[in-house]
Amino acid sequence: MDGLNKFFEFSGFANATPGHIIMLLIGLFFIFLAIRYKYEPLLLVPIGFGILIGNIPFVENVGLNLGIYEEGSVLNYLYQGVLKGIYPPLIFLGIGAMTDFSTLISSPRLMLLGAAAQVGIFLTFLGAIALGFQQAEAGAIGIIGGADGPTAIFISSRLANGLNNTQNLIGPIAIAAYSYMALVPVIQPPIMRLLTSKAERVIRMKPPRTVSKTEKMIFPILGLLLTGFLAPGALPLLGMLFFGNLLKESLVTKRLADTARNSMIDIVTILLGVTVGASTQASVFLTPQSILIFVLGALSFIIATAGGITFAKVMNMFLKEGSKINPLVGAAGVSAVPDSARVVQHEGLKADPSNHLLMHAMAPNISGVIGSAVAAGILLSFLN
Amino acid sequence: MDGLNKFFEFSGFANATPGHIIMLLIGLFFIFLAIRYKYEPLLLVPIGFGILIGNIPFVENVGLNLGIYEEGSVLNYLYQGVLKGIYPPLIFLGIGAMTDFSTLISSPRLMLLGAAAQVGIFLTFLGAIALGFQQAEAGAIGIIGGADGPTAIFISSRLANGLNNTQNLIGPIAIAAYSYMALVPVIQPPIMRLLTSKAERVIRMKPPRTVSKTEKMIFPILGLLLTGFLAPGALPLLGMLFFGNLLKESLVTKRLADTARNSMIDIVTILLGVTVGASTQASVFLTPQSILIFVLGALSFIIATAGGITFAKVMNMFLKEGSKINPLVGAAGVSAVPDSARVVQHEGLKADPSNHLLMHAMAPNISGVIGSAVAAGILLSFLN
Amino acid sequence: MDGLNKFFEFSGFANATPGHIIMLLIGLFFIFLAIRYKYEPLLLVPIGFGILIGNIPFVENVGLNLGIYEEGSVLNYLYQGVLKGIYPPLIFLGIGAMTDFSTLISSPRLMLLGAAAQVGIFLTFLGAIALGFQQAEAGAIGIIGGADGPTAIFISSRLANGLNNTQNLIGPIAIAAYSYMALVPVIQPPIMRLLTSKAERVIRMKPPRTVSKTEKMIFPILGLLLTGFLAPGALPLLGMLFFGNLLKESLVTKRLADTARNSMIDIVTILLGVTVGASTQASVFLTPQSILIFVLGALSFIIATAGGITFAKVMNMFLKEGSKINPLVGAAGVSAVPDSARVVQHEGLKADPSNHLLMHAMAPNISGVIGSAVAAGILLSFLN
Amino acid sequence: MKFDLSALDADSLFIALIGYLIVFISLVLLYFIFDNLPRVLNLLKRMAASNEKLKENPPVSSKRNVPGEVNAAIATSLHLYFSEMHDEEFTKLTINKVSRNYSPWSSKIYSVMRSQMMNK
Amino acid sequence: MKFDLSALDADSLFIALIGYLIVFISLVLLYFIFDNLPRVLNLLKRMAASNEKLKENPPVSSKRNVPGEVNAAIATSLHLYFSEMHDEEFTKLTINKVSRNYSPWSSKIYSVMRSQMMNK
Amino acid sequence: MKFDLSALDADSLFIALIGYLIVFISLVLLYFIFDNLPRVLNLLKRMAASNEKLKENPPVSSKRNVPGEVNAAIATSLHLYFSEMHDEEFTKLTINKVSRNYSPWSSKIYSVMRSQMMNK
Ligand code: NA
Ligand code: NA
Ligand code: NA
Repeated sequence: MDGLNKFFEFSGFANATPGHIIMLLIGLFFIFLAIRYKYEPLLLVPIGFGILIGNIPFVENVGLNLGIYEEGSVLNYLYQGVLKGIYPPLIFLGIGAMTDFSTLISSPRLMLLGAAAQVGIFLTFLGAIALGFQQAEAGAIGIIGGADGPTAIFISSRLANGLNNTQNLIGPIAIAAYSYMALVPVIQPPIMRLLTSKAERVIRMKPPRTVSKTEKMIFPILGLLLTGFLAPGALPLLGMLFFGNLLKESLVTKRLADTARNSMIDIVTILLGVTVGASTQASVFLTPQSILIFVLGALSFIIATAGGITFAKVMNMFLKEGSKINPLVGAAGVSAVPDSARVVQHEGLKADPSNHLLMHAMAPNISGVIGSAVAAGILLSFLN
Repeated sequence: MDGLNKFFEFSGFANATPGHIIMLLIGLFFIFLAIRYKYEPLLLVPIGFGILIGNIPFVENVGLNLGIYEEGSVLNYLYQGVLKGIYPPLIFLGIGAMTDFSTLISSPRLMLLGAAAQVGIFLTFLGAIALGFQQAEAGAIGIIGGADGPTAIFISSRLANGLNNTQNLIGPIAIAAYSYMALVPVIQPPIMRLLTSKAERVIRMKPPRTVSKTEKMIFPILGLLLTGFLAPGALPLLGMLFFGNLLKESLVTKRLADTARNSMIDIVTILLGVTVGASTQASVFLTPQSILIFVLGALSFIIATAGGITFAKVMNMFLKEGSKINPLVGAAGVSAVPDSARVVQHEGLKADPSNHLLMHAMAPNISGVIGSAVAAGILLSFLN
Repeated sequence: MDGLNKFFEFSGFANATPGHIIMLLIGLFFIFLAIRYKYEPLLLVPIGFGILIGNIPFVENVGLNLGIYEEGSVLNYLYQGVLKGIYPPLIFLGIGAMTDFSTLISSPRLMLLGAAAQVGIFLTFLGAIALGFQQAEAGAIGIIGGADGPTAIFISSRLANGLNNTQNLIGPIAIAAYSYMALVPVIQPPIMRLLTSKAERVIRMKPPRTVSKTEKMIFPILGLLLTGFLAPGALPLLGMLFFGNLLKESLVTKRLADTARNSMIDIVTILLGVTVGASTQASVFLTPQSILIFVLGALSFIIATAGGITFAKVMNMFLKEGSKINPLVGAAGVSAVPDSARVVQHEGLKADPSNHLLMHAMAPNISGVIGSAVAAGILLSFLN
Repeated sequence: MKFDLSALDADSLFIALIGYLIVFISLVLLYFIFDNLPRVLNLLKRMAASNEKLKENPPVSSKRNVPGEVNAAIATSLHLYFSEMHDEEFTKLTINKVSRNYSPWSSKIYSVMRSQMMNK
Repeated sequence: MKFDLSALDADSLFIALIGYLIVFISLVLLYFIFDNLPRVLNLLKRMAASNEKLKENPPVSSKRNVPGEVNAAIATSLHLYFSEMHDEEFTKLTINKVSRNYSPWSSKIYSVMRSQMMNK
Repeated sequence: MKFDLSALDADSLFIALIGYLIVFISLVLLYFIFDNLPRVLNLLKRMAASNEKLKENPPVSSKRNVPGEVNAAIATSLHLYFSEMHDEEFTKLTINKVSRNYSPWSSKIYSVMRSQMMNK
């Protein structure tokens, strides 16, 4: 029965390896987390299902064109958006069209916390080098500390894409970034309690002032010019982020902003999620590097959190009574918008049930996004 | 007047052939059917208008870049989505996000009817070979019996795309598939009456049980794993179908499901329809093969219908009184969702005005889609 | 400090030139016009911001891949839609799906005004040649007189794209076209008053008859066949325009028309606007040619306006009392939909506060779109 | 770069002339067509009128004519029979949504689906 | 081109046969699985039931359980405190929109954003 | 693979240091700018205030100022004059939709179109 053999050879049963099974379980776990605990469902569901699709065992390079790494396969075409770094800027466009920068404009000094937290990126970068990764790869790994999925994917598509003798680490880096972003509520609280005294945790802050429409319109324009001149490498990300935000704030392009923050970002999210997931084919994903990347990622989140909090405490030394900053707010500097801001809110309530820090936490939270994009831009110009 | 000559040479009047006129009339007829009788308007209008666009007589390969088969023309760029098989999986994604698998989950035994009806695919495959088509081409032609536009386009883009000395039959196969899907209400009833006795047509079936949210969430996941392991070749289609369905059923990714089943599928449908239509350029389309394909297509629909009904009658031999299946329901196994299910409903009402078979018919109707996608996967792995 | 140097070399401060500053100011001016005066905001905001993005000074060809003209940059990928002429037809698809051709069907004689105004295109074409542009380039420049952004972009992507030793004039031509379209309310009124007597400006016209659904369905079909046969070169634009319109008028494909005129056209507009803007990189844009193009563009708008008005006066010589045309309406023939129609309405009201010309002006206004697309088609077939 | 009329070769003049001509021809033709269309349509309507009588109720057409509302209603009632959680609002929803139906297989699936979606 | 059965080689017949067979196998397996799924689920539910008690209130989950509404309400009130122009409708809007939240960073940003957007 | 600090060359340390520095610089600058923006804006507002008087009613601007509502209203009334089927609701619809207007030619076409679409 030659026919039956051929069928069997092609079936998943003939080609399954322990690796496939492990990855399938991971995929199921992601989906479980998303549905059961609502951890980043809009990302974990597509990524999780993508992991399943990518790890159904099939024969590669027999013209079947199923694998995401096989030229001519549908997945491979859709994966180009990740590989060429096209999806992340489009997602930033949508984000800009849905993000309100008011809090950041009204209390600009809190932006510094968003800068401070980026220490996680650079220490992780050094750590990765110490662990033997090449500079370029190390830069991509470091950005995990930016707690920003699209930024991590974009920079790894540029620095750790398997070209000019780097390894293709896009999959592991993306998965690590999103996993830890989902786990922020688990990772941050202990560090926050460790580094702050009860007295600090109960500090109350003045409510931010209201912001005028004009200020909101000017922000994306000045933001672009400033960051663009300092770190042109960040343009693809920040250019689109501020573009989307101007579409929103100009008040004369409402329909474009609506499309950007709805159907457009949804379509890109679906394609990005499922292809990033599928790119974790066991053969490519289950390597010692991946494990190291996950370790480094965890560290970078911890360092970033500590960095934000510590800097807040340092600032307090120079601030007079009444205008002091609640150091918990510093933890929001890692971004992972808006989870870390919510963690701050939650920890603040624990210390003083009537002290709402959410709005204050949003400023470092969002500036953390700008901060890590700038960091990405710098690393790109130095390392590519 | 050299200028006027040149203009005239380029104009449609100079280049019109009987073939062009015939195709233009066919295009107009499609549009007429869609508007006058509402036959699949969402497909026949774009396809019909595409036929018009593709058959306006123009000069090819003089740098004008108008023809869909001319590299660098807009149509050619948009046609890549068909040629590379990218549009069909995206359409399946949207379908998954709008389809409710409850009926299928609640009465799984009816799925077998969806399997039985696929006999049309394989007999047509053999018939095509007997008529001298190559194996690969025959496989693509057979899928017309799957009564599933996107599947037919996807597989013909893989097996009969003009490469490795096959002919490019995407156009004829797609047009045949959609035409007969539109004509299901004309094709099926006579066969149904021929193969069933009055006594069988009045059989009543128990209403299906209600299905829990959990079951609905599990369906796409198990569906993917099972079909993926058995027929990896079906992954591009079924992977996306089940992905879309999980987006819908997970209940935590509502906005993604909404976009997938609305703007995303609409955009793809517009582009797929108009380019498939335009790909029927007279020079390519009006061939003896096309006629053979239409004949084979008609046969495959008839065989599929008969297969579904007969298998239902066979099943009844083993089912005890009270749980018997109304054989009319078998006809819905060809898919052509949901027209054939509506035909069943209508024929059922004719036999017994109070016997509504619609919900029962949906199960084989939808499983027929899975069935033909699996068949496509198998044929791909054997024939490419 | 080698490191700091390297950073500085990459920063905008090191690479800024007067050209960059000029372009940045132009970009800011576009955004200002859009927000302050609501001049074409849906285009000027994206184009303006695109100009900013494209003129942040960065180092090119060092692997940073930021420039829109650097292969592998995100902007370059998105720019392909402009360069290959893919975006304009998709925009025409959306336009067709949102445009109502009733006025044009109900008073077809006014279509002639839309034809007459196209004189601007051809005289500008000759003028450009007299100024030393090559025929192909001249053709693209002439289309500015069509007062139709997408058409201008499409034809320049075909005739003045930097290939077969033409210069890449897409940027200047697109910017010129959109600038003057925004300035129509400034350019047209003086010419209108100059060429018409008070007696002519107060002419009243009969309200157009109502149009049946059937007529509306037939229009896009006959429109396609007629223009397609006469000027196949216009197919990519008019084919899509009429396709979109049939989706709208067929009444059986509502959901497709909705998507085409909303999310689809929005997405394309965002991408087209920002990339066209970014394509005005100082190095490419600030050339004597650009200035000549702006001069020619202004002329073409003036000539077109005059052409429309004069032809209306000529027609009046042959029309009997009571059915005469108010020559102001001729000015709407340039298209720039619907601004020039509004200018007509406004000038009409000035002459007679109770004489509303808006509906009458829409007919030449829309037929002007068809007219310039046909002109584009002709020029393509002669010049490519 | 100076303005040099001598650069205007016959070819370019031809193109401009003929181009303008053709633009006119196209729109003049469109004018004639749509000026006479109403008359033509009335003619066709009269012819169609007779065909109507034949076309109105053959098997196909009648099959087709099971109107979406009716069918959705059936599906709904069928459904309500074995559905657990449902309320007035849902039912209304179903009937209303009938128009927005869609599927690349058929433009009528959605109406059926809607009614099933109710037990979610 | 004539209909020539002799063209049917064994290979093709095999493919047809096995293909049809596998289609059946897949759907038969799906049949078995979903025929037994309810039983399995009940089993799991009973097991899950016990886990629930543990899972229901650990730090993580509880952190997560600050429900969107509550939070939006907080954000809103916080906001109203220093916002200028706002009215009942806006507030309602905010609360309602909580479900439609989204961000590639997190699916909860939107709820927070909405409440801020109010002072536009 | 072991953790080997000796792998940390000067170059890498530089990059890390300078990178972190620049991140700070960017956000510090943003801080200064937006800390002073309100003051600057007030200044500009005062200047603008005077320009307003000039800018408010020149030909252009006034032309522009035919507000969409008014125009839609005109178009509507014009339309109702020769339209057959129309009702209150449609008219309302028209006026409401005025804001959602769009066209790559101009962002004002849609308002005009809407009012015409009524006789469909
Ligand atoms: Na960050
Ligand atoms: Na099927
Ligand atoms: Na025009």
